[in-house]
Amino acid sequence: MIFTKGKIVEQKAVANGYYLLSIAQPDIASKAIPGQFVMLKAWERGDLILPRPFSLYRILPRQGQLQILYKVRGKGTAEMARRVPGDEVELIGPSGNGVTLPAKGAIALLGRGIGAAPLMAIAEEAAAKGLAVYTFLSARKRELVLGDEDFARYSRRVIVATDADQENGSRLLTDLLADLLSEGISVDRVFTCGSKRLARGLVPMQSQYGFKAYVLLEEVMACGIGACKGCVCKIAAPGGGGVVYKKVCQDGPVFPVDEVVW
Amino acid sequence: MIFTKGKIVEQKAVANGYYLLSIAQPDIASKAIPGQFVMLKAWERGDLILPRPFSLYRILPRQGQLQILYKVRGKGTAEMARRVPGDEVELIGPSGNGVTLPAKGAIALLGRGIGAAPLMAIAEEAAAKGLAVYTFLSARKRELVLGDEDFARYSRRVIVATDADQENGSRLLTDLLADLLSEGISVDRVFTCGSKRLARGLVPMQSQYGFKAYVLLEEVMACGIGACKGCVCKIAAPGGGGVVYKKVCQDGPVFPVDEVVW
Amino acid sequence: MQVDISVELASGLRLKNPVMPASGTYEYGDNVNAFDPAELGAIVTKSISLVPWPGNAPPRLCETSSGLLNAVGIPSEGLKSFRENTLPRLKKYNTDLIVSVAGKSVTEFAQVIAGLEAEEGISAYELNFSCPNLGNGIPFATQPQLMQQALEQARQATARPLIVKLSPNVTDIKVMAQAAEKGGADALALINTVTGMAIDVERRRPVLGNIFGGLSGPAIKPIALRMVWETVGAVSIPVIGLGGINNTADALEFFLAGASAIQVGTANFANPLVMLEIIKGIANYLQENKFTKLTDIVGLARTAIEE
Amino acid sequence: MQVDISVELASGLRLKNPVMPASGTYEYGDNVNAFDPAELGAIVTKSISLVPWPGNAPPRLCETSSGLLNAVGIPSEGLKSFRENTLPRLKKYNTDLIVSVAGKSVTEFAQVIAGLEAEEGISAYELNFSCPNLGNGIPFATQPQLMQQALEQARQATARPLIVKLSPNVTDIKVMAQAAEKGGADALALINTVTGMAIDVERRRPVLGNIFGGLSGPAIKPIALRMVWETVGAVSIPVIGLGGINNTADALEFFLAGASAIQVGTANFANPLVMLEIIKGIANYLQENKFTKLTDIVGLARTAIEE
Ligand SMILES: Cc1cc2nc3c(=O)[nH]c(=O)nc-3n(C[C@H](O)[C@H](O)[C@H](O)COP(=O)(O)OP(=O)(O)OC[C@H]3O[C@@H](n4cnc5c(N)ncnc54)[C@H](O)[C@@H]3O)c2cc1C
Ligand SMILES: Cc1cc2nc3c(=O)[nH]c(=O)nc-3n(C[C@H](O)[C@H](O)[C@H](O)COP(=O)(O)OP(=O)(O)OC[C@H]3O[C@@H](n4cnc5c(N)ncnc54)[C@H](O)[C@@H]3O)c2cc1C
Ligand SMILES: Cc1cc2nc3c(=O)[nH]c(=O)nc-3n(C[C@H](O)[C@H](O)[C@H](O)COP(=O)(O)O)c2cc1C
Ligand SMILES: Cc1cc2nc3c(=O)[nH]c(=O)nc-3n(C[C@H](O)[C@H](O)[C@H](O)COP(=O)(O)O)c2cc1C
Ligand code: FES
Ligand code: FES
Repeated sequence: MIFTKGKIVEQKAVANGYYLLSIAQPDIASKAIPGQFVMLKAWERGDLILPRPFSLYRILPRQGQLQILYKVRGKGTAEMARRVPGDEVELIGPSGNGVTLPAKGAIALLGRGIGAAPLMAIAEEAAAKGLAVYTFLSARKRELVLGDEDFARYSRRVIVATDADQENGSRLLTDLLADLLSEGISVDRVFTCGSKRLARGLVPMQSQYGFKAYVLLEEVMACGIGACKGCVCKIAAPGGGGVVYKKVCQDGPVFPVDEVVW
Repeated sequence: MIFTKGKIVEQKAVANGYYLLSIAQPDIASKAIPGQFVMLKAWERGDLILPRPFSLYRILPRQGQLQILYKVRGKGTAEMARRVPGDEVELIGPSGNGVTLPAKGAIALLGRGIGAAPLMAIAEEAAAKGLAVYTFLSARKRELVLGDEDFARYSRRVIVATDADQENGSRLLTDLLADLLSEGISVDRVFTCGSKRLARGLVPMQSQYGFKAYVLLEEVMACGIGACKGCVCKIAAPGGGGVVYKKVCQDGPVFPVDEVVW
Repeated sequence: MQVDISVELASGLRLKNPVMPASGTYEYGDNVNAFDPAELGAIVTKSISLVPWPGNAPPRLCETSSGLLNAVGIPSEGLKSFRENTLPRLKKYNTDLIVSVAGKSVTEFAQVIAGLEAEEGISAYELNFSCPNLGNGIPFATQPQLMQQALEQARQATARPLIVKLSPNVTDIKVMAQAAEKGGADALALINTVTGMAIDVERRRPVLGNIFGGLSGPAIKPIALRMVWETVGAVSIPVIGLGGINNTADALEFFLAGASAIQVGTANFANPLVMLEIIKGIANYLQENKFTKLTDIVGLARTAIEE
Repeated sequence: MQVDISVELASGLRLKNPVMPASGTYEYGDNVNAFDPAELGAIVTKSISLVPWPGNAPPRLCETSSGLLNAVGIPSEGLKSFRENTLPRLKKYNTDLIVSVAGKSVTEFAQVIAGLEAEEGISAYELNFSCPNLGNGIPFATQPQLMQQALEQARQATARPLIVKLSPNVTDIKVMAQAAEKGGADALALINTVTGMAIDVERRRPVLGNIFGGLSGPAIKPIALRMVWETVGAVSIPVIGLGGINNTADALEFFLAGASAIQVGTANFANPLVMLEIIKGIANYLQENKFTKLTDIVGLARTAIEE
């Protein structure tokens, strides 16, 4: 675990209430893998006592930088949005297990809203490995479809669905994925983030279409390193019958969709 | 009582850790009198829950501005020092009784360190009324003698003593006042702030030199308007024998030196 | 659509809205209020004792992380001065008046009340059992039997509604709440402050003149809310929730936990308009969420988990 | 000049410095520590129970103003797994090891201890009496007699030092402290978390899966400090202070109140170096103020007010 400071290099509003934060932090940038996250603290106010978890949107070891795509949700993220280039933030990480990519073949990424954040690092690494990437993004409205231009760089296709503008008939990303697979394209692994419904929808599709699907879970965290036991999710007990608690920070945040008990 | 916002017009470092803050707030500026104070809050962090009391260093009704001279002492004043022109602060005031000046004659002001702050507004008003003002300022070192140039504008004389640089032999301001009075100059009223020792030293001098002396007291405050009963000081019970508690915010902050029980 | 935010705290005591100042944190008088006190659900006075009390030696205040320690010690002008000087000023506001009563012996609460019974314009009494009992030095509010005795005497002294204010410094708040209900309380108010202290590391001595003080403010809100939740489940009289309420969302937490009304203390100091903001905020919340009256949301978080 | 910050918590138990992690807030393992655990006065484990416990249903955490509510519920791998998998990893650090023990019956504490007595490298046990008692659902830590019984059984099971960890959710901490002293405790640790809750105003339900949780962090420091002060005055065994310690100044407050050592919990989460900073900070403070050893300042704020 690295506990360190990073300097803000850029803070860019990407939509109303959504920001892309670039942080110079070479040590974490050189160690992190896609699907991992950092615990970030960007304030001195003593009432906000916990750092907040954020996925790595992009990991840039050569520039020695990390990028975080975030949505202003409460007090901590509101503070973050006030920081400017040159300000320092505190970071703990890289945390969590990250994803394992297949050696070859194709993957699909299904992200809803801010759930796109961890998928970008996955897309980038997969493309670098020569995998075919199919990206599916949805959001309430077009402007909240985040990072689609970046995704386009690493993906064979980027398919977007929006509720308000009825792009792609506001259909579920799992249905759009099924459409794609029905075209004869096959994928080996699917990663999803940002919607319980999508993750659940992937469970029965696995055997039908022959892929393995993983979800990146979120839970409120205190430590991010397995110390507090606070961030558990429910996982089907091995052997069936009952539920065990797994720590999202240490045992996840990536879990096979069929093991998660919602 | 006015509860309102004010906009910072200027924030000027006057010494290491000392600042002069100018705030646009016409309503308070038009009502306040010298010796009064405001409760000020200049932060959103939820761990600092109380506003902080600050004397009015200058009251500028025509410009619609207030000036506060302050020293960074803890978390609240550290936050204040981070604010920049354009930022808003919250203000409650004007609070307290302020001072009563004689109709004519002379007054002396004795301020130690940041205790100079409330004396400036008194000097300015006294000068405007045609009173003779004699100002005595002391501090640990020369750079911490605050506002002496401003005081010079309103005073017949400004006499400075410093500990480190031995200006005026590092003597007590009460002794320097005695020197002045021995020259044949007489003063009707004396106001002091910033040193218990000075205030106590004035008690026996009153009958000797025929003036009435007042001290501006400080106590930790929560409300500044008499609600919390938290800011009491000890005052000799009228009739002698025992002590009563008086609220600095409402019954003061100006008290006759001979009534205060230290 | 107009929503109904009035609340009935006892038979014959209906407040126009559920927001009151917490005893000891609100000043009534000329030129000290940021808004007309008549807008309040009720005015609650600083606690009044039979004879004048000076309160504790200073320093009396110390800010802590999201909290305030006070060792004010319930200074009081005493019954006589209150009746003659303060009460007439208070009566002129067009809202309900709740007089907070303090005492150091089992009989003192009833004595103060007896001295006020002839006065018109008092809607209810709130009994503050947090002062130390002259007999054993321990506050009534931690001794169910003694508290019940003092309350029963007060009950006999008046037909006006009695609100019992409970202290959080107990192992089981339900026991205290039930003792108060048995003793004849019409409603409960909780919590008073949590006992705490601070030490000045530079001077190497306690900050407060009294060593110990009462902790209030946002720091204690989770404790207050838990105790309100427990109390609502343990008694059948209305509960007034307080402790760390700083804004509308905080107030709503208490209503959802089952409080019928709320009080605001420490938050008044930094924001003298906060009670007015909360009154409006509650009405807005009800409107936006299509409730027609405040009582629709009282205890709603309890039913959520019963499902 | 070198200052002596070592501390003797029981005969035969001298820690190299007075700073330890609070049980349940520190992870030992590969690649999770920001500094070498050997720097600590001692390592205190997460509380261990006889059989594995799953802990409470999520959500388990909720930040409040300057505080953290947790309803983790003491999940435990159980004695067997602890002994076989965790203990061997812990023993390799060159510092004292304190094993925290939890139980839900009067006998369980002694049973866990009995199962660890054959193991070397355990310096002391800390007994966490805050779990609800299987018998009546109420935590041991609020029932002096029951706690004393459980403690006496533990006492018989081991000659190693026993530290009893007290809960703040009681009317009188002195009664609990004295029961622990009578029951054979070598030292006390306080406070555990203060019971609280939070409600999600949008979803209109309690935030925590368990409804109630324990409040920790700076919000509770004034309460913890007051209880340490009271306890030090009531017993003659060493007291370990904790609750909201966030930096050196906070730690010093506890020493000045009479604590012999301190623990740091919630503050580790945001600042994994905080304990190291405090160890250095204490030494600096002693040096700057011309004290030669930590024990010179223990209780100094008490003598200040006696003068
Ligand atoms: C592994 C992981 C990776 C994450 N990656 C990202 C990311 O890349 N971009 C991004 O914008 N957000 C991400 N999040 C969510 C982010 O941590 C929260 O939005 C943030 O903590 C909110 O802080 P706040 O102080 O603004 O909100 P708070 O004031 O703490 O809370 C506001 C509301 O949000 C809820 N909330 C708080 N924290 C979480 C959480 N961790 N999960 C779900 N709900 C929460 C609260 O219950 C509350 O209702 C991630 C979370 C996890 C666990
Ligand atoms: C009527 C009045 C007028 C004042 N005028 C001025 C002024 O013009 N300029 C100025 O610089 N300061 C003035 N003060 C003092 C000022 O209010 C404090 O310095 C300020 O509240 C400290 O806030 P903080 O958050 O920085 O310190 P904190 O973190 O709250 O405290 C730091 C230290 O300062 C002590 N302290 C805090 N408040 C006070 C206080 N009110 N009096 C004495 N000690 C305190 C604390 O006990 C602590 O030891 C005045 C105080 C009063 C009561
Ligand atoms: C300065 C101060 C004075 C108080 N005086 C009284 C009092 O006289 N009587 C009383 O019952 N409670 C008194 N209280 C307690 C409050 O009424 C209230 O119960 C407590 O502060 C918790 O609410 P809060 O967190 O909103 O402040 C006082 C609190 C403070 C901060
Ligand atoms: C997430 C979390 C888990 C905890 N687990 C335990 C535990 O297993 N055993 C125990 O005795 N105390 C446990 N505690 C309580 C702490 O040890 C400590 O008593 C409390 O948090 C107060 O200290 P702090 O304010 O420094 O955190 C836990 C606290 C937290 C926040
Ligand atoms: S966040 Fe602490 S264990 Fe996962
Ligand atoms: S500061 Fe509240 S009464 Fe003076």
